[in-house]
Amino acid sequence: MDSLTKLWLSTGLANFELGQVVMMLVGCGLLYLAIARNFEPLLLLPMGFGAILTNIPVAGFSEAGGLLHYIYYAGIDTGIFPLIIFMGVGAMTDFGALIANPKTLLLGAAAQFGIFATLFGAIALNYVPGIEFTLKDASAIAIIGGADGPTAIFLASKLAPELLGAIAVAAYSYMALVPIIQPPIMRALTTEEERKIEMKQLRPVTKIEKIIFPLGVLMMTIFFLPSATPLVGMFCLGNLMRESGVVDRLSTTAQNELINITTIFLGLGVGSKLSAEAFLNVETLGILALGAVAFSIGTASGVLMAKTMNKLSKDPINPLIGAAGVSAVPMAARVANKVGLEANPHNFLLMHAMGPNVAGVLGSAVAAGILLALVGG
Amino acid sequence: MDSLTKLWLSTGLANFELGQVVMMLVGCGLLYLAIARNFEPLLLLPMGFGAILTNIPVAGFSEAGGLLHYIYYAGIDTGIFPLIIFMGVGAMTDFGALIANPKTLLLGAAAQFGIFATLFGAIALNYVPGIEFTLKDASAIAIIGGADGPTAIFLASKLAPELLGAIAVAAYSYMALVPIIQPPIMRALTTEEERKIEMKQLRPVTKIEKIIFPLGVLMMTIFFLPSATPLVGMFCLGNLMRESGVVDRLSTTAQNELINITTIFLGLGVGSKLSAEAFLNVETLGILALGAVAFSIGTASGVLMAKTMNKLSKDPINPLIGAAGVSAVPMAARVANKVGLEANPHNFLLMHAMGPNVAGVLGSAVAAGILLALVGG
Amino acid sequence: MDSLTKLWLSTGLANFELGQVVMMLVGCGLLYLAIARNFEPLLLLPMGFGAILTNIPVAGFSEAGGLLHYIYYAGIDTGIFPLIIFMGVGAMTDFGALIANPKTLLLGAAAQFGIFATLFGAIALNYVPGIEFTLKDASAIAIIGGADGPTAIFLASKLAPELLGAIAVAAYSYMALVPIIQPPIMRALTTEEERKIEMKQLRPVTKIEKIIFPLGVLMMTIFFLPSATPLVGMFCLGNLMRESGVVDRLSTTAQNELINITTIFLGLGVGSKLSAEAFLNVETLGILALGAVAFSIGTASGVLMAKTMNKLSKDPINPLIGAAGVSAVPMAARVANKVGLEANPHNFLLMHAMGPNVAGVLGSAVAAGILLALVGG
Amino acid sequence: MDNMQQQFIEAGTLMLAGMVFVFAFLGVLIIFINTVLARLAIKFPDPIVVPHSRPNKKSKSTTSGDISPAVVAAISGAVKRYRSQHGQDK
Amino acid sequence: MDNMQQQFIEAGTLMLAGMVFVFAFLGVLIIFINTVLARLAIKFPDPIVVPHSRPNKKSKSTTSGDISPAVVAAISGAVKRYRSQHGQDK
Amino acid sequence: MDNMQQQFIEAGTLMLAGMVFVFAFLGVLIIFINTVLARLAIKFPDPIVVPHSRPNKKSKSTTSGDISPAVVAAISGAVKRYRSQHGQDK
Ligand code: NA
Ligand code: NA
Ligand code: NA
Repeated sequence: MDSLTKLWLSTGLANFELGQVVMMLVGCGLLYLAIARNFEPLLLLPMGFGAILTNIPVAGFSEAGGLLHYIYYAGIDTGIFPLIIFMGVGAMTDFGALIANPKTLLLGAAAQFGIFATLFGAIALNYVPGIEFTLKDASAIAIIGGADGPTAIFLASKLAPELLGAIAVAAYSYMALVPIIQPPIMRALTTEEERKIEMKQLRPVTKIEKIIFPLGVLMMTIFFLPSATPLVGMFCLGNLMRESGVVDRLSTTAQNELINITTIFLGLGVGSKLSAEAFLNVETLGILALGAVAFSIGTASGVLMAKTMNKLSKDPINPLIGAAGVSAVPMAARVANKVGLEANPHNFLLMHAMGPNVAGVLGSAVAAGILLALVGG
Repeated sequence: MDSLTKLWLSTGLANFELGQVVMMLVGCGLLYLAIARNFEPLLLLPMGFGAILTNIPVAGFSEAGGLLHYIYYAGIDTGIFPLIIFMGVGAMTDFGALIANPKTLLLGAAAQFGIFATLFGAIALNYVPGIEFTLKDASAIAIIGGADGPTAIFLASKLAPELLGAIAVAAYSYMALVPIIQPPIMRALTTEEERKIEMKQLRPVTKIEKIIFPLGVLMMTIFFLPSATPLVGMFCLGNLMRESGVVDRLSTTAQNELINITTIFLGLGVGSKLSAEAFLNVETLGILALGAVAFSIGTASGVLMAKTMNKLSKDPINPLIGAAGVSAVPMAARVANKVGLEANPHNFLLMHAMGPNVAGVLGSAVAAGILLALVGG
Repeated sequence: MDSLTKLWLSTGLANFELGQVVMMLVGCGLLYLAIARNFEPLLLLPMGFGAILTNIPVAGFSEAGGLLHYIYYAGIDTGIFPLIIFMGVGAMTDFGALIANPKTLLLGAAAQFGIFATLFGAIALNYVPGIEFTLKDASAIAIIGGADGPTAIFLASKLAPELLGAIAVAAYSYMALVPIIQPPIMRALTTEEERKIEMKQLRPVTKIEKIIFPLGVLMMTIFFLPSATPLVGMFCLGNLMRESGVVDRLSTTAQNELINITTIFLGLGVGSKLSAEAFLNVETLGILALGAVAFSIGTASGVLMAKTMNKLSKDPINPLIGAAGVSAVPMAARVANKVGLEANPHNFLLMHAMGPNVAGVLGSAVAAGILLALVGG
Repeated sequence: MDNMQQQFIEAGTLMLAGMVFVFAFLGVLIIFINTVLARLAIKFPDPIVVPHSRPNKKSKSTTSGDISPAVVAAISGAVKRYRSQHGQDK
Repeated sequence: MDNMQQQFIEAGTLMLAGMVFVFAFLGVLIIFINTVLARLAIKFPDPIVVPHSRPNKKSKSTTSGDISPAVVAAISGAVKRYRSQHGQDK
Repeated sequence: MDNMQQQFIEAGTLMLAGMVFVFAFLGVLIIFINTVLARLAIKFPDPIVVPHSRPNKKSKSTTSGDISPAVVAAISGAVKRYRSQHGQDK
């Protein structure tokens, strides 16, 4: 009988707390979004699974000696996993469109207003009872507006690890919702005529430009913003491996097996931060609301900047590509292309939108560096 | 001359102990089994090599600062390596045959009697002088009957790390011997007529069933046996990655590069536990004997259960597929198919035997969880 | 204004030290050699990049909590990364040519004179003011003459970690320069007639020989030189995985993804040792000079040994293949082939040179073991 | 030996509790499959795949001498991968 | 609430400093591309690749029934890889 | 400089001991190859492979326009792999 009692006392049923049940449902919700709705499944599937595992009573996945504990402290607390992912993303990124049309960097810059406006908004939310965001919290939340997963995870793990779960959920969910969030904003801020604008074909970019570009970006980051060099540096390393053409086997591994392995563990580790105490509170609602605001403001800023530039520039610029400045590579660029095609079936904006799109990645890494430098100290 | 003396004193020849020599021969024996006899080479080759390395005098592979020391404590003592392997195995497993014929789960359950009977036997062996197994030791030994390598390593590393080497050797050796151990037992317990039984073709299984199945298994494990959730959870994560169809690149990596890398280090790390003190004693003989008993009892239980079910069920069940309930995927299923073909050349049991075969994996993970819950505390 | 001041104080420009600038230029130089001159790009590209990262002011890549700090202490200080690389190199190595013509082992032995003569030279450099090499330093420097990257990194990390950066730079640079350094020495020490010598076709080697060879090498190392077993052992494990034919998926992973992943991090970690204090001094110049000497002496010793053997042996030996004894696989063998073709357009020495070439790998691992045993204690 | 006796009792209890639990657990799983999964299979049947509607899912390169562009792309990818693995040494 | 006010001032300063910096940074990058990279592109133009001079870079296996040795090698490599991955279990 | 002299002696001894040892070690390896391996090679010769007995080991897809099923499988595997790598972004 003793054994049976012991067995019963060791069951989940005998130990469940309500918060754990709710968080498992949240985990199932993330799995649903990933599998049935195809919301950034590469991260949300392991993350949802990690959320379930971490909330299992008795099992202790996230306590000392538990699997998720090791994963979190070895890979996320140290920043190693997001940086490896960023290296892989760098190895997948082609800066050709950006180099061919460097003006689009301004679109990537404008879209970062989503970040800084959200930071302001997060502080304003402190008027809501139950919400008390420090400047560090606000900065970590604001980076959701960067629409870049690894950047958000990296910054949140440094500035506000207790909010990491909610921030990652918001960042990846809204990134998956880009095709739903952006088009209405894009249509509201542009005229039919503007959306029809066709852009000049991009010039070809030489190999030497593509090789020197990541080095130039790194040098500038070193000169002006060393706190962004972990992110920018690993990104540029990946890109240099890609473009140099002399280490194809390293580049291929960084883009495939290494990023895949890291993604599985990153997702599990981020999921392990989805505990009831950390997630089930008013602050999470605030974060989700701010995330939507951040994406919208970022999109609007990009479009408005593109409208302005179109008026000042001699070469026509379709304002839709400004929306791609939020990053969310390559989804945002595809959205720009799609909305453009609706207005003008012969207008293929994809390549033109890739410029602001990858500029947005740089822009949000720079923004993350600024926040680290000014708030992280 | 001083240098020469120093060089001599640093040679292996000047420092060998007899036990080390014997253990190196054991390591060579494992290599022989792996290479010449094709005994589970993926694990036994690195494991045999690890056994040789760990017994090298002076070199200190398994002392603080040594390579195998790092591997063991980072990957096996923490349980990380067996869990990663289990995730990969999950990503390789197709539960279709089991879902199509869920009754075969009972066969996977029956075969676990090999585990619990062996536990009893291990305690009985305490009558033998020189053998003193605690209940933890007995549980770790008994899991050999689960015929599942990562499960055995995981449980042994938690309950009886000093026996890990012997347990792993026994588990993988007998898994390789399945085609020799099982057929006589299967023939002895069945009539020619029973072996000729043809089974109904399996119904097709839908995608949604395959996706929900691992989640259902995980939920049940959470409710009833949280101590099994590390093993079952990682297994189900792998299986969900496979069946969801949205993270193929993660699933492919989990099945290939990640499991390969982990296997190399798991083998080396397990081999590092094959030291003379831990292996050269009467207990190892006891473990080897118990392992054979465990496999035999498991096989017999599966077959007898299948015979019983065949009598009670309306659809015919060939008792041979009960033997596949020990797991040892997919070897045991192939053995069932082969013995079936001998009796009836038109009787292809392979797919039918895959049901109990994968059920056996779940069954032994559940059994491991029970042992952890009741004995591990 | 406060923010702006803080931002300025956090820039690289406000914090640069001269040494860091110079070391970044050194890093850029390594990148140039890797990309534009194709100097061992697989290691020099990540290494040059690591050199840049580690010298970024404020960012703290190599301080506690920094990415390169983790990489260095987890992978290089422990010796794990070079050993994994060595396993992969073992899995890529075909000892067929060596087994078919075992005499060529003597060429691999002779070429190691480059190592021990350089050790003597390093001690002699202590006469130069500003240089003070201990016997450990001298040994770590001397191993450059082994022309084997992972061996050099492994030994330097054990004997003289503060010199690791300079030693790795020298080792890989001279390995890349093999086609420039070796031919003049080879031509100077041989006559036209000798270079024209055609060698007997190699006998076919059986599978069993290739399987037993790595085990025999390991056993001898265990008997005579346990201190070399980490290097030789992992090398032989890789080779056994390759030749056994039963673990192809492990062998493939060891040769591809695993070695690629490790190479990226090994390069970054080694680059992190290229700090101004450690690199910008007279000792580095001494190391670079000694490295060139080591390669030259090794080449000459190999050629002279081959000339001697040619006179004593009944089968003709082309002295050019002696130069391949320095290792630098497979570059040195290709150089021997090329110089041979210049003298006799029908003389293909490549396969014959592979024997001394892989013998050189074993020879320098043995030499490293001797240095560890006699100097490392 | 009193100690042995107690150990046997413990082992016996474990055996009993363990087998009961294993059967109960996998038994409930049978019920789960027969109810939940079966119902799901009916509600969400697999879409019927008309072979021609997805011509690029399994390239029908069986007709000799007729290689689709996707296959060519895959082959050239394989060639590239093959070279990058075999062409670069060490 | 004095504290709130101060936080707003800090957040506002951050917003201003941040946007200025982001624009400045990416603006300098534009200049970098328009000067340094543009000059490099002129000085070191890409070599003109005559398709026929590198026939093995992209194997032209589009002509039906004509498979180059490189493709055959790649295919047999793929076959080997395929088998090694699928033929060995667990 | 007494210290230097001692260092030279140490270095010289190392050089001597090292070279003797390296030659001894690799020399014994020669003996090992000439005795043990040679004997093994005679006792366990490689099985003679008749090309036709293993047609699927190296698919003989050199005959133009005739692609074996194994190759097709490999190609479709490569296509799948190619797509899984290139079709999914980030
Ligand atoms: Na962004
Ligand atoms: Na089992
Ligand atoms: Na060498």
